[in-house]
Amino acid sequence: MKLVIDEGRCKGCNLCTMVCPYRIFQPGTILNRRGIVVPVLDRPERCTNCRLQKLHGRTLCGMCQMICPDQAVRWDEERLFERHRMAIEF
Amino acid sequence: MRHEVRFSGFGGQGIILAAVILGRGAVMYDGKYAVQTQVYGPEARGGASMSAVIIDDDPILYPKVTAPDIYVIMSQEGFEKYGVTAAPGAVMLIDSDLVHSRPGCRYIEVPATREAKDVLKREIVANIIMLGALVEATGVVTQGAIEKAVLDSVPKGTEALNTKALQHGGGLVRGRDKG
Amino acid sequence: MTFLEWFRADRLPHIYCTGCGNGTVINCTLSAVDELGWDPDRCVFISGIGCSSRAPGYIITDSLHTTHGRALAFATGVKMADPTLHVVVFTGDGDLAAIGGNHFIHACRRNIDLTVVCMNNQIYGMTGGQGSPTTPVGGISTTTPYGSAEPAFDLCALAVAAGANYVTRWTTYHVKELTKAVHAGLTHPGLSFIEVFVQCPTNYGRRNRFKQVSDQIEFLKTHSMIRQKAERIRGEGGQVKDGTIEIGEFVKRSRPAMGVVK
Amino acid sequence: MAVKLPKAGGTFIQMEDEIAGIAAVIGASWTGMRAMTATSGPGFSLMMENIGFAIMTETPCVIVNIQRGGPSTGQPTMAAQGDMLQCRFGSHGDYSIIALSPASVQEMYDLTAKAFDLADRFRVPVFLMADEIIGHMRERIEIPDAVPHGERRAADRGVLPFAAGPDDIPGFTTFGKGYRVHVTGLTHDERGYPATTSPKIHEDLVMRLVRKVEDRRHEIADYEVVNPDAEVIFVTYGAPARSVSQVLHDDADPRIGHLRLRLVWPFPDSAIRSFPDAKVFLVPELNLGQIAREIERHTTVEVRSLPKIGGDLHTPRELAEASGRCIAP
Repeated sequence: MKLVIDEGRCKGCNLCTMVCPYRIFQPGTILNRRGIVVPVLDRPERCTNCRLQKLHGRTLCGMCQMICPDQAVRWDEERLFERHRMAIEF
Repeated sequence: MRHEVRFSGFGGQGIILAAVILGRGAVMYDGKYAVQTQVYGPEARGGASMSAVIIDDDPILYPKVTAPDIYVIMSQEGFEKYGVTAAPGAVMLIDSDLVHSRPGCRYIEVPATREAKDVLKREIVANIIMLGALVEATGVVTQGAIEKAVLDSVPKGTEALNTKALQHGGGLVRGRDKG
Repeated sequence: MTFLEWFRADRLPHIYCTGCGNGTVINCTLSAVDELGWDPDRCVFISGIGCSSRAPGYIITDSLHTTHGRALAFATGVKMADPTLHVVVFTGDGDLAAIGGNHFIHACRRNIDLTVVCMNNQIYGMTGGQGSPTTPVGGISTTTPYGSAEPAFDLCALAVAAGANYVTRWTTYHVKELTKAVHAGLTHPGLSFIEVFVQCPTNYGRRNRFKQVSDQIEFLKTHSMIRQKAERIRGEGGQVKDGTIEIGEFVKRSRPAMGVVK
Repeated sequence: MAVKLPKAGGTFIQMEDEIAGIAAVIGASWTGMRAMTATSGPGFSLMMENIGFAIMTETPCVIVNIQRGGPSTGQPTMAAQGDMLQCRFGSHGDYSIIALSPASVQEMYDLTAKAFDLADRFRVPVFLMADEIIGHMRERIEIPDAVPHGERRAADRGVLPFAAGPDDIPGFTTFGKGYRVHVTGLTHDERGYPATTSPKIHEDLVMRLVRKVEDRRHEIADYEVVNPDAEVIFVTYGAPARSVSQVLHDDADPRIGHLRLRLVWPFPDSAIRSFPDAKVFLVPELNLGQIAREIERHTTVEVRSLPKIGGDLHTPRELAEASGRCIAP
């Protein structure tokens, strides 16, 4: 599972940064195209739900998603062995 | 033949119910047309109460009473407010103990409230006694019609009492000259 | 389904300001509905007027957005005409306690089988921040620029006194507890009243020394106290600080209720 | 109704006030039920906001107003027809409604059934504007074994809930049937979603709300014409119709005609043209000339208002004298 913030919905209130026990959500610094500073994710693979939701069959913790007033936090399905595009700099 | 009947008394005597029963008898059992209207103030009990029934063989157009030919008066205040203007050709049934004045037209004294109290032991049926007297004296609806209409309208368990009251009312005026 | 699927995705993002707690309350309510596995086709969300009352418009079920203060009266009609529908009312403090105060106490008295979620932001948010019946003494609003002088309504106490079967209060900080409370309210027969203290950063926070949204959430966190604890302190002769938000369950009982499917 | 409705399988609720009463009626209507409420005078004023809501959300419902003397609490037990313009224009904004006016107990029965059918067909509040005389009167009526009972046209699946076809009336999206409709009193688009800042959407919506009723005013017009060749014509609705009928019955003068409206709004202006030889319209009303003013808008012939307030009905003699004054000797 992959933790994502929907940039089309987030209004930048930063409530997620208050409640995440792993402090994955960090206040952002850059205005996006809608003029909103969306929080940034710090090593989101640390999120319990990302790792263990499949195992337990339900949402674990989920505080960030519940408190998000704009329904902008979600976990996306990650395909097994998803290819990541890498750019190698020489 | 159009008859206009006006009932008046004080609220709580069953003035409106008496008019409803009379109208129901005419419509449901004599096959005539009837309209019942009423004037009442905001108070549910006490105060002068008036209701009226128009009975006609043809459909009734103007629904308000203009010149009643029959009056039933059950209180002095009711007489002063609604009975005093009775036309000379009208006939008036008067509760003789409760109304002190007497009209210029022909009138019949019916001690309905006293009889209800003394003979039937229930003051509440005074209006039914009046109805019995009214039908006997004027024949505005048939005897059979008023009997059935009374039975339709009174609470369950009081049918015998009310039938008796109706007949008693008729007996009070029987033998006197008819209107 | 997850609760996110209960939203009309084509309507998001919603009109609420940045940091407004209403969205959180909708999340919690829909989570509870989703946990129950209810059929969206058999649920009706009803609201009056105000920020809170825009909520049903973002939910995929049948929804009725009515006139100011009258949501409960509309809901009574829906529920009595078809008691098999699940009826949830979203309302705000101004909507419920001011113009709709009479409908509120009568719905509680009838104890009609509705779940009422009140988003109490202590102000009229949508119309520009006027003082509401729940603005606390000293609270600054556009109509109480020197601090509100009027005592505020305790909506839960009012609901209990008027006869609601289930009454509880939480805040937007307590999302898990709130979800459980809505769950309990939805399943409990009779009127369930769930009051939620929500932050209104735009019209309340800004005027009442909460610089950030987080400051107001911090306030809700630190100034709320479980009711039972507050009562214990009082029972021991102690003092509960003024302005403490007493949270938790106020009543859960089984008075005869209307509109319950037998 | 409290006695009879539960026995007939219905639900009766005594709400806390008239505002809640009309609100509950609208709520009930959205579950697909037929719903009505009844009031008099001040209660009608209280209902006005939610009547507007019913119009905007196209909710079928029936509201009975037994008119009394006003303004304010006025004469609680006396007759009047002073709310005829209020029912048409009382809620804010532009709209159109349907109002019926019974002149007998029989019509009270018949028009109530008709009101429900019109409400369902047009998706609009329908008013039964009676007066205290008709409301408190008892008279002979015949109750048929069954009344014609139209059905609300259900919305087609896949069509947007507030998208109307050529007849301007959208199909009904009953709650609980999977339409997942959002109903709001705000200006809304065809999906039912609020769209409050678009002049185009607002204009389209309000024009349709008006058009769906006004364009069919001739089709639904319900009136009675007596002596179409007459020169002096009484126009009535409600109780004063009885007095005029008495006048015509007592003196069958072919020069005097009678237009009796059973449906007052949308105003059936074609009815006025039923009297090509008209020289004067006399309008006896239990108000200060509310519908007389409407008639004036539709004719070049003289319109004379015969107002009467205070609670009494025009007597046949008063009206006979009024018409006598208009007839050349």
